[in-house]
Amino acid sequence: MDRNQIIKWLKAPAKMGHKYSLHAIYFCTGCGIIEVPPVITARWDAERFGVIPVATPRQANLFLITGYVSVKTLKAIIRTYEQMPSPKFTVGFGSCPINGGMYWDSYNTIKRLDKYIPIDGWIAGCMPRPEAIFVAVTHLWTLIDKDMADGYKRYRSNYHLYRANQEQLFGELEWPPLFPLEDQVEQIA
Amino acid sequence: MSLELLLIVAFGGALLSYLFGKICPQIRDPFAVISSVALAVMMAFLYGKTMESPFYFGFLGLPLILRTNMLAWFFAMAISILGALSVIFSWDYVKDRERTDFYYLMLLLANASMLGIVFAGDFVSFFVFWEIMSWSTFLLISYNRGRALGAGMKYIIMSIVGSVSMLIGMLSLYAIYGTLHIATLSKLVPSASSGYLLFLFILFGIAFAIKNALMPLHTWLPDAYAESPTSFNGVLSGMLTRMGMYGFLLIIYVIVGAARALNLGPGIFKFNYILAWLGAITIVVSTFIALLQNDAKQLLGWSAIGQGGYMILGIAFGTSLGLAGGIFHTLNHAVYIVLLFMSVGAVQYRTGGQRDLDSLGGLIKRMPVSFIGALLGISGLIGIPLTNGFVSKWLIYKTLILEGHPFLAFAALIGTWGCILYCYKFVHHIFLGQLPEKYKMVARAPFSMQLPMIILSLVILLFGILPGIPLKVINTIGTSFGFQSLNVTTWGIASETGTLNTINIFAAVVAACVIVWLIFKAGPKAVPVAQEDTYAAGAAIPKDRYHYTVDFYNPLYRMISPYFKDFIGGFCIKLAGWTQNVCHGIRQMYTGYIGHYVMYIVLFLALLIFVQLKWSLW
Amino acid sequence: MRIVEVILAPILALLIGMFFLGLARKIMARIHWRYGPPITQPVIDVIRLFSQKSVSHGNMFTLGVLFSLACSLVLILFLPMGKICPLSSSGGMLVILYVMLLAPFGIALSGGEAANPNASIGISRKLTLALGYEVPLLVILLAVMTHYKTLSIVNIVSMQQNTSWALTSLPLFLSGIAYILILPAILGIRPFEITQAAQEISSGPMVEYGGSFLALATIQHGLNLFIGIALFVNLFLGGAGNPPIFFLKMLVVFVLGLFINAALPRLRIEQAMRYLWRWPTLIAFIGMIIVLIIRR
Amino acid sequence: MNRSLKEKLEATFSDIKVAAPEDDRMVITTRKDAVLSVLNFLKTGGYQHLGLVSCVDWIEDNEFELVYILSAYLQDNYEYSIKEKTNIILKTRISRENPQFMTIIPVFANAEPYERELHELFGIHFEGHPRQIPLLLERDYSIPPFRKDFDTREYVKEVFDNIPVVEEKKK
Repeated sequence: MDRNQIIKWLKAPAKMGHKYSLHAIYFCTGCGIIEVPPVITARWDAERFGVIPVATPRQANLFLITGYVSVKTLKAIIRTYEQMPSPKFTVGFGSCPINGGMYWDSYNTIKRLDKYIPIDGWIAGCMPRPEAIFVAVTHLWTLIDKDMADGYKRYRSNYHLYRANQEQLFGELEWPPLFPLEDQVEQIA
Repeated sequence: MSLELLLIVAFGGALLSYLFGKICPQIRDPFAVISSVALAVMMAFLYGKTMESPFYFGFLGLPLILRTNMLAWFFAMAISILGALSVIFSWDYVKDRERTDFYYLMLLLANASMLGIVFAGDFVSFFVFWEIMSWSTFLLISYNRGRALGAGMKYIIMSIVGSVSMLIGMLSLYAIYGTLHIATLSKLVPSASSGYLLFLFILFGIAFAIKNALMPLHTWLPDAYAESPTSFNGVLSGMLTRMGMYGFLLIIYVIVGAARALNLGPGIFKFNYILAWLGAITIVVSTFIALLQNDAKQLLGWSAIGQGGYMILGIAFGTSLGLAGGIFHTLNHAVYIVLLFMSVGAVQYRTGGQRDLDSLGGLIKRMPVSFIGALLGISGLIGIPLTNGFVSKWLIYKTLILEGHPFLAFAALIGTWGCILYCYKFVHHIFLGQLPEKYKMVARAPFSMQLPMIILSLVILLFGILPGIPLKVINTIGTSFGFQSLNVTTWGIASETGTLNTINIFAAVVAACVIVWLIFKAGPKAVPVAQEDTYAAGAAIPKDRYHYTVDFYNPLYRMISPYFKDFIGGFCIKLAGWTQNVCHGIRQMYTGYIGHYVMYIVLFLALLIFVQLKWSLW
Repeated sequence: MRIVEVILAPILALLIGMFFLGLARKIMARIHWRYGPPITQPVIDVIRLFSQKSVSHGNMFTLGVLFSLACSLVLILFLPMGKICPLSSSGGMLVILYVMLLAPFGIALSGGEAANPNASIGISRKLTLALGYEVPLLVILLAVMTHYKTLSIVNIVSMQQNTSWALTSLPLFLSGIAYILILPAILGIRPFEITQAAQEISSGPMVEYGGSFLALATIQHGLNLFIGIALFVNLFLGGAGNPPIFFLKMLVVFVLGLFINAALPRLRIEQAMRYLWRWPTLIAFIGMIIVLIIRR
Repeated sequence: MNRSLKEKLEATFSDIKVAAPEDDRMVITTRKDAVLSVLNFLKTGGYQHLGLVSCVDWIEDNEFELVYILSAYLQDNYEYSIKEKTNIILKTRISRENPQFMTIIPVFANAEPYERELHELFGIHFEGHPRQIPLLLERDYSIPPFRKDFDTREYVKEVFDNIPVVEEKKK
């Protein structure tokens, strides 16, 4: 807690708060969920970075998508992402959410997850080890510092594009759009 | 402003509104409201006057007298105000029902007869008004036919038992003292033998315990409350059931006087100990049974029985503090039970008579005023600081602890915590949670229902923050009974063994709320969101199936349901069944053949001769 | 002087509450053989939560949380902390008892409004558990009040100053033991953490609490820890001459509670009720009878 | 021995081929309409447990082959006790153009989800099945995905690839 740390805290408490208290909600989609228990328990303690698993998306600001995303799970992921309070970050585990990975030609999995929800960080590897997860967390810190972890802002501004992609995949969606769709259209036009 | 004029206005208003109903129905409702409000206003002018005037001589040489003192004025004021509010409430509630003239006649008659009881100066008029009250209530309870007839029958039978025991008590008084005038009796009776006093207490006690629903005699109350029309429930639960309390006060403190009443009977089995222990048992047992109810009005009925126990605990120990607590709790309970029944009535009015707690929900979005009324009602019922219930319970607990009865205080406190559980269940099942599909378009309660709710909510907060106003009046009642007065400040009781200062609590709560509100305002504004957008692990919310009400305190039910069944109700039913069998057996005798009857006569004669020969009785 | 106390007491309580939360997580981590977050982690969490834009389900949802935190703050004014006790003269023990139930009642109302069955199940468990530990707690408090024949907690503390601690005095020894047995239930920590079970009912009534609501709820949880332990220290360990000693006594009691918390798994609500209504209630009643016998 | 079961089967049913290649597995192939009676016979004979209902797509001779796998619970009061624990694989052929078959829920109630899955992934219609609604897939497919003529790579190209990536538009 040296001097410039305190100055940083005083200048931007919200940003520092987000850095050192990432309450994570992890979506046990694919095979990545096996990596999360060792991360949060004694062997590799994630709590020293302030990362704690929480029960509901309302209380979280970090969304971990661990492993391949099937079409049916994507609905739940979109709904969970939209239920999180606004400064939120998402991290994709492993190669499957990046480009479909091993299931690149399967009819039932999503190939690029960031077509449907904005992703702030990727962790490569076909199920990354816990050390890779901590590298991701520290990398996320630098992103937050440099204001590049702006997934939620991109979701807000390009919402009509994301919504269009989602409707193109699912046809008509059960839940109403999160942000009103009209103002984006004339904002761009 | 003589008393006869008051009673004429009361009874005349009832009859006239019935006539108006026959002639032209539109005038009847406003006339009923005007007459009851006028009654309340005239009652206010009666403050502090104590006068006595006989109004009828021809009754077997006994003068029927009307008198008023502080106690009578206190109860009369409560009756008239609650009666007026109930009439305003029932304006919209019974508008499109049949037999509304009959309903208004009976409602106003019940109010008028309660006023009569309170102003009665002698026992004959007391008994006459008591009977008018009983049968007008019976007719109103069985107003909507069906199951209500059974509930009304149970009520009228028990009140007749009470009236008869009271009648015997009066006859014994008349036989010994030759007069039924309360003022003279209160001078003569204290010198009577303690055996006779106990006999009087038991007789009058049965009548007033039935009316006040003390534990073994409470079985009529839950059904009566559940089946009677909700607008009448306010009057029935507010002051009508508390006429029993007025009766206890009359007997213990006016007729017999506190000195003799409080050490009647050997050592531990003093009369007021037994009364207090009955009150304590009533609190605990009825609170836990109230937890198990799934019908809103049954739940409120059982809670009314429980609160009756607090009042008995208050007046059982003849200290000025306890008496003040008991009387103040009678008034507070009347205020918030009427408010709760009105909110249930408003919900029933809008949802087509629905009162089953498991099929309601989320009505706060559609009926906010009823929610606020219900919320303040249950906070009064629980006794949350800054509501009137807290002050009266504080007084009662203080007497119990300082008098050295910790187990009674423990029973009362457990009653409060059980009360929290069923109060929250009441509010949660009706107003919180998911709004079902069929109630999405429910409108607000009409203004004529919202007005009484708002008035009563303000009264709860006013008496909670400034309890000095009612406590001064109650203090004068206490001194009229001969107790040394409490020094009552406008915001509580100041005494060396622990003062109550509600203004400090009020200021602290307001300051804390302001600070927390400012902290909350510092953060970003919260986005309002519909009830469908709630956490369900990413799944869609199923319509009408995402609301948890059935078996709300399930683990608690399993633990307490074997012990807290309604034993006395069950016992009464078994008793009824047993008597029916016995009578059925006896009926077999009348077979209709002449030969059998002749045989019975001959046998009986033979029996007589045998007895005469053996023991030669004659 | 009283104004300073009125402002100082809640701030002190807030600091101690937050410190206790941070300490709890650190000690739990060390028991799990992990390094654990810095002590100031709850403060960081609160700052981060205040910067998040959360969701509200209606006015009652918002007002319920505010009301429950306000009532916890008000309750601190009634609890003597060493010599600081601003509002002790306006109601005494009964006001403490009743204001203590306001905080869970506020959370219950706002949780109910959240239209989520997880919240409703959490609240029904919380109220059932409250009824569970109130039975022994009321008997204990009544025993203390009848023993010292007073209603105000300041008198109880001053009486304990000149005579011995209540816990070590013969009549109230059993009541003290009963209080220790139900302390985890009052604080809402591990063996009785049924109401905010993150795994079973996704943190109970707090399922819909977002940014600033969750911040207020964590502050309120910290205050709850403070209130539960302060009540025990005042009633049974003789309060304290000055705040530092009072804080030390609270620290000892809290660490003891933490060790119980770390060792035991979470009970089911039936087991908790059966436990609460059996041993602590028995000991509390025996304590009460002893007090009555000595009083005669 | 399972040979006694083999003779009994061949005795009771007309054209039924019972091959017992290894010890613990007996392959029975019957006609379409004999399936229910064989299943009943086997169930009364001790094969209470229906392990799986699956389907093989013989695209060359244009037929689906339904496979029912049965195994016996190891009570000793039935003839086929633990010594000769044999699983039975019952096969029938149905046409591929209009894949119709009757449901076996009256015999084995636990076949309901298996048949639902076959309906969704192979397009076989089971009359008498209470609810043939989608079980696993979110979208609807022109050709049921498990059929051999369903080309996954072409489907991926057609569905997933032409959903535009959001970022390119912004730059």
